[in-house]
Amino acid sequence: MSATSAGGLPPAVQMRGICKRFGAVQANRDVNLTVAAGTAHGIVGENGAGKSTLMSILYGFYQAEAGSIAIEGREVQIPGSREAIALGIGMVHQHFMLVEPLSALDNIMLGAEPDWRLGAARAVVREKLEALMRDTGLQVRLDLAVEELPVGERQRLEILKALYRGARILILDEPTAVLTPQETEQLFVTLRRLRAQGTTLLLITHKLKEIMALCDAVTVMRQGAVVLDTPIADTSLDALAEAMVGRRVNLGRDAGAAARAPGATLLAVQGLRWADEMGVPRLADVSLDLKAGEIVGIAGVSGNGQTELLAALSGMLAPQAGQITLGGERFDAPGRWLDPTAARRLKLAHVPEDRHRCGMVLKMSAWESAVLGYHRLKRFVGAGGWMKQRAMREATAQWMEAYDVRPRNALLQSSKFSGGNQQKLVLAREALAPETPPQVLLVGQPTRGVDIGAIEFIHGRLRAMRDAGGAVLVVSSELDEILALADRVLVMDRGRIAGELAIEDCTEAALGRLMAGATAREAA
Amino acid sequence: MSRPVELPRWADIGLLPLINLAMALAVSAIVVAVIGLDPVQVITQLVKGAFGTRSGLGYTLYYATTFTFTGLAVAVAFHGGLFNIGGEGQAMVGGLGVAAVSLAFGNSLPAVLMLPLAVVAAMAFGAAWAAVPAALQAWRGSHVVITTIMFNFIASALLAWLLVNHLKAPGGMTVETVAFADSAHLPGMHELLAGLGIEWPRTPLNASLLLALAAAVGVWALLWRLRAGYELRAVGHSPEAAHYAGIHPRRQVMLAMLISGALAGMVGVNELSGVQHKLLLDFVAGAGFTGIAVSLIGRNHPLGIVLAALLFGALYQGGAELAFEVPGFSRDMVTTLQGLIVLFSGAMARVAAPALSRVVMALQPRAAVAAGAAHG
Amino acid sequence: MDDTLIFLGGLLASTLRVSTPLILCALAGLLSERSGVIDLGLEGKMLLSAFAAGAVGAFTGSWPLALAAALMVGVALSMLHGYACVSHTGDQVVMGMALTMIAAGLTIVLGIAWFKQGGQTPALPDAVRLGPQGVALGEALKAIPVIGPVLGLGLAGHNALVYLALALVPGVWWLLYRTRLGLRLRATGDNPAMVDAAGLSVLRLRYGALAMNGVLCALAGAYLVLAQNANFVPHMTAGRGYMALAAMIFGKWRPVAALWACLLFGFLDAVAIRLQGVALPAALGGGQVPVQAIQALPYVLTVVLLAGFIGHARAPAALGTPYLKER
Amino acid sequence: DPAVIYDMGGKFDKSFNEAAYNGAERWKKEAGGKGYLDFEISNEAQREQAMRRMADKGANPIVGVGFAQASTVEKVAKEFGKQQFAIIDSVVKLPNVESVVFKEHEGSFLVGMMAALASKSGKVGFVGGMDIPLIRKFQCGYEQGAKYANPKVEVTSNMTGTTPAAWNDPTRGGELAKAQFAKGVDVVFAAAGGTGVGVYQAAKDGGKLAIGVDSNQNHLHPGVMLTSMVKRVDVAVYNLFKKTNPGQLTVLGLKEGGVDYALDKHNEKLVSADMKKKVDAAKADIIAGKIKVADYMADNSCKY
Ligand SMILES: Nc1ncnc2c1ncn2[C@@H]1O[C@H](COP(=O)(O)OP(=O)(O)OP(=O)(O)O)[C@@H](O)[C@H]1O
Ligand SMILES: Nc1ncnc2c1ncn2[C@@H]1O[C@H](COP(=O)(O)OP(=O)(O)OP(=O)(O)O)[C@@H](O)[C@H]1O
Ligand SMILES: [Mg+2]
Ligand SMILES: [Mg+2]
Repeated sequence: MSATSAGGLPPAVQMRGICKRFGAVQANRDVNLTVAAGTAHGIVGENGAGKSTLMSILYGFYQAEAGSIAIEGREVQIPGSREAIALGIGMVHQHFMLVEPLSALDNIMLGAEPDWRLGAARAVVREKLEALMRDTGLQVRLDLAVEELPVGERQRLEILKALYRGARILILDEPTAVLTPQETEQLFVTLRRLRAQGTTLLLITHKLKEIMALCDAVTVMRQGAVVLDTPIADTSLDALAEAMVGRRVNLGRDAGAAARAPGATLLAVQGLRWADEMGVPRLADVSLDLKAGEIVGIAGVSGNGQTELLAALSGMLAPQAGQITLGGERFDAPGRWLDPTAARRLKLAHVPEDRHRCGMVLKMSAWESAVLGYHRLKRFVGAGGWMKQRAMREATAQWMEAYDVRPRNALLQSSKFSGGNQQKLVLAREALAPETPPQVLLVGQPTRGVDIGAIEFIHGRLRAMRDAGGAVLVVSSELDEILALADRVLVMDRGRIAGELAIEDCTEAALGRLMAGATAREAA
Repeated sequence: MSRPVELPRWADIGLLPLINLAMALAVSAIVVAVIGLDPVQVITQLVKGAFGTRSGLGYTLYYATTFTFTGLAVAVAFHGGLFNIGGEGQAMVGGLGVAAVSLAFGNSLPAVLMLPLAVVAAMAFGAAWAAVPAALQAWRGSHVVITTIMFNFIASALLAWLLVNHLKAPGGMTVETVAFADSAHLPGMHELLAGLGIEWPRTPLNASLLLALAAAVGVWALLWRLRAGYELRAVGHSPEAAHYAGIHPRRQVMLAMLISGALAGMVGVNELSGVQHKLLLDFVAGAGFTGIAVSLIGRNHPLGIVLAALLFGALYQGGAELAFEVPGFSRDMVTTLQGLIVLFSGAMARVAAPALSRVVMALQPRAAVAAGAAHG
Repeated sequence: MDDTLIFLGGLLASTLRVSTPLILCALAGLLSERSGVIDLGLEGKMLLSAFAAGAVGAFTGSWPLALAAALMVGVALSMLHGYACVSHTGDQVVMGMALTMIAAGLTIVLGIAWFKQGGQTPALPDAVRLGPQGVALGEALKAIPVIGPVLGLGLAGHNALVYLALALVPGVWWLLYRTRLGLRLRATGDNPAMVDAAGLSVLRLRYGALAMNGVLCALAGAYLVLAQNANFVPHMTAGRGYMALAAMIFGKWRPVAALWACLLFGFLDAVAIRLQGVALPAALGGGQVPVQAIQALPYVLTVVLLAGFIGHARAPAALGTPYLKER
Repeated sequence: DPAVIYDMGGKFDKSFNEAAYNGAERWKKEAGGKGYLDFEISNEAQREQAMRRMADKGANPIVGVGFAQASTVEKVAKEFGKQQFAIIDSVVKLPNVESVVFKEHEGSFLVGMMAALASKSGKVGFVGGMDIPLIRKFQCGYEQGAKYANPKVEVTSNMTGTTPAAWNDPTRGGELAKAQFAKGVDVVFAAAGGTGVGVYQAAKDGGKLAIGVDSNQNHLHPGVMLTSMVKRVDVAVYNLFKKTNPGQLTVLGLKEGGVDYALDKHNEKLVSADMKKKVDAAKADIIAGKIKVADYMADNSCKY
């Protein structure tokens, strides 16, 4: 099947007809996956396409409702992780699976201790690990508690853990999402070396470039099913993107957008600084302006300060230094900083990145979620703090109509709506709830986990707000989205604005270089 | 491991709690049988004792009054995302407040001023006792479950110390204060009804019942009709979302616990102003803990809580009657039943859900399929 | 001088006697909480095991049977705890409340039905009780000059459970920090998903921790009935389960630190017992020593610790959250 | 029918309430076929309900056992003016209530003497229940008796607590006794209700002597129980059941046989003839008024 498939060996992994559903969600439908031994196999697909689910089934975390699995040619049952480990499968999970207060060494040997006495076990394991670290080039400080290790080292620790257990088939679920470009490069060197030593790699990633760089073959998933399965040599980045989304990706921008010059500055930010409890700077001297009639995109690998930037601008987080001017009022940090209520008063609306945790209260009904943040408006609250529920429900019904939220049921529990519809409801609220339209709109990950139809709809609404004279800031980890929407692009890297590009100058290569830490001049 | 089972709303809110209650009753019946009594006789006597006479009904409602207060206290905190186990201590301190003002001003103030003052004192003292754990939770992240347990013990030590060393009636041997002046006596229900020309036997049931019902309506309005309650519930469900909406989670934690403590403190009004007319050591008698059970089976809703309080009031009164009537029966059986209810309706509330879900599915296959299709 | 030494010796002995159930319960709570299961039911488990020991002791007149009954009840309650909270993801806090309420009622109901003594069990004859150990050693220790009386009175002549409790502290420490099982338990309390991914059964580990927890609670209950007293008395645990919980938190979920906390609490209790009714020196304003203040001190100290004024206590990260896994 | 309401601790406390129970049972046996009502208080809120319920049922007389019931008796007796009530250990001044109190100090004097006579170390102990004047009265009489028998005797006294919980805390009682034993005390008198059980057990475990209270508790640990200061609550209840004297205050002392020390087969080996002679002589002197035992409750102080 794949070019590097060694002669005669059975495939390392063969999954056939895998089906899995969670309640109403069909996470995997009739999935077939064949991975040749000693190759690197990529799996790509949008959020929620079912990639992690498929790998969790392979690792014994979940049980498939239908289908069969063969490992190295033998039909197997994998009822639990123990059996998967015994079959030589190792998994590096999308979220770290580490016990923070324990040492790296203890984390590695947990569940595979060679002796019931810890002292003896540690000695044996340490010796083996030192050899393993030499062989693979994966360096980890074994005696530090995991909580003291930086993310890159934790990632290496995870791989080491899998290899220590004798993994011949290594699943990596988005291993680079939290890594810096340098760390990613280092990781890839290691992965290539492992492959050369005969380990079969299964790599899930959203970064198609990584697939092209490392993998021998790739499987594309969409809505739980495989839509493309091909050797890497027979495909291209564009073809993969098209397969992922299900139609030609329209990188093109809407016609009317360009020419008009932006207006007055509506939001000005200077010198934002914020470091987390560990003292790691998450915002490092961030300054930016938002002008009427423009969409500014913030690009960057997630975890480079975008979340904190949105939080600071919306008043949810008070930075340690910096100032912000909004609606003619100035706020300085530390001391008097914007709070979410003041932000709304000053006509700043905010669609949070994490709609499940922030955008709505899942346990509440849709109308209760729909007024969140605007529940103090005069038209919703009467004398003595009495809530005008009728008004709230009617408003919600109107917004649902305007933004095509399905089902149109204001009484339904918020959690019962699908991701895309939840997102539309939040967007509708932020656009329509204020008494006058918002001047500044902050949007985090506007279309994460949202289907194509909804993406188009949402993009259209954002443009309409811009055209009406609003200033829109879009944070997205999807480059395509940035390219489709923004008039101006800022790239964030390690908490700072690494550079700014006018949309005409934006190429994926230029953005990529900025995201990887180059300066603006080098990138251009 | 089991995964959460979805049930239709009617089954979830109506049927499952009844099944859990039935399981608790069934186990209790077994215990009753083991100690050699006839469960059927016990149940009939219990119901007769609780509802069979007007005087029995009076006692039932009197107990229910106290449980309504403590149940509401647990529920308000719960909606704010907090598990307040400190109702017991807050009630004790609330009673201390009632006693303090009743003893200090009882002789100088007329009842129209004295009684509202007692109510205010009960609420203020109860709230104050809840304020410390609340503040520690809000600002220092100290788990409110542990701190409120600790505060129960501290409250009981405080009450004992104050009573023994400062408040005890001089010369007396019992650890209790002198009786409150007449103006600090909340009118009994028999007096109120006599005013309306209705004859009612003399029972501890007093005007607090009306306060408890008002409190239930008030809590309902707060939680589901007032902005403050909306914000409180938002924090309870999702502190992050609340923060996003400009609601201050800390302020809501304080608010929830203060209201909760104030409600628990009202036990002092029912028990001291209404019945005992003096402060004594053990007047709360576990009502704070009973409030947890009441809130659990009342599904944290005021209406449910009033009904559950009535159930527990009936159990207490029926239990007392049983203890009079049936040799060998002790009221501790009611404590046992209460524990079993907390077990089945609280900790094991979802154990019966999978089986129930299968039954429900089997009974209405078409509806279930349709619902599934709508989702997909 | 002599009087002071005797007083100190007595105080030390009393501290050990009073601390023993606290130590056993604190270790019980520690094992369960280290595996991620909150145990607010220590009080109830201890009370019901105490009753079992008292009742079976009275029926059979045999201490091994009494002890076995206590152990069976303790472990059974822990398994119920596991069934509700580990297998069925019930609320652990509510479960603890339920166990304690059931125990408070059921012991009296059964006690009255079986023994007709207001909930007490009949006094146990000496044969059913755990007698003092090392009396001769105590006499020998007393011969040591100056500190002899303190050591002789304080350390020797206790019953076996006192020494067992003390020995279990390093035992549990060793289990947690020096054995494979301990590593796994600690990991389960912190990140059960990781333990699961490592091919271990979270379910089995938590049940295992709870089983040990039941044994230790049962020992504490048995101690109250078979050693410290000679029968079961209603509500005889008198909040010791909660005090043990406080001691465990005060010891920041570590066995040796928890031991010190238990000894401190036991010491305070022993002091409070002796200071009952004692007049304060005139310099301190006279009046009586406020014994209630001393009794409340452990709880106050725990609140202060939780508030973070004495350095932060870090609970196991997954404490209280049931581990739910889709299949 | 007559009725009796026991206080917390219950009718089988082996002590005070149990004595009342024995009296009621004796009446029942002698009354031939007639029964009586009884109830054990287990929480504060029940007191009034129980007593009012008895009154509603027409019980007559209604005997409240224990000082803690005084205020309840007062309240309910006012409401049910036609029925007779009685209170033991306290005084309620109402025309339909008979109050029965005991001269505990006289009985305590005798057992104090016995303690001093039996002590080898010259140190005797007292463990009281709740710290109230009534228990101080026991303590004061005990001290006087001990000093009367041996002027050099040292008396160590402790109270268990200040709340009703002190009546039922055997663990604490045991600890207090052990603390006293460590100081050299070898005879201890417990006037502490259910707490006493712990004191006696500690005495047994420590090889010391103990003195019981209220009921004859000698049988609890033969060879350990030196004697018991019996307070004939049984006689009081028996008499009240037979006939009440409404509005009267009945005081029962040594003379009336209301208090005494107990001698039976369980402790006869511990009480020497000499001891018995001395104690009986003192008893006669007290009855004759030749020895005046100071009553703590007369002026709330122990002056002798
Ligand atoms: N435990 C679960 N319970 C319910 N639904 C689930 C569960 N896990 C996954 N899903 C749903 O199954 C679908 C597939 O999820 P999965 O995590 O496999 O996606 P993915 O392709 O890995 O996405 P991502 O790129 O975001 O990691 C999604 O709709 C998700 O919401
Ligand atoms: N981890 C999870 N646990 C439980 N339910 C989940 C989980 N993830 C998703 N769901 C539920 O599954 C359903 C589908 O979620 P998802 O976010 O994948 O949206 P979707 O089906 O892709 O919707 P749309 O097509 O509008 O984007 C929703 O009802 C959601 O609440
Ligand atoms: Mg995934
Ligand atoms: Mg989706």
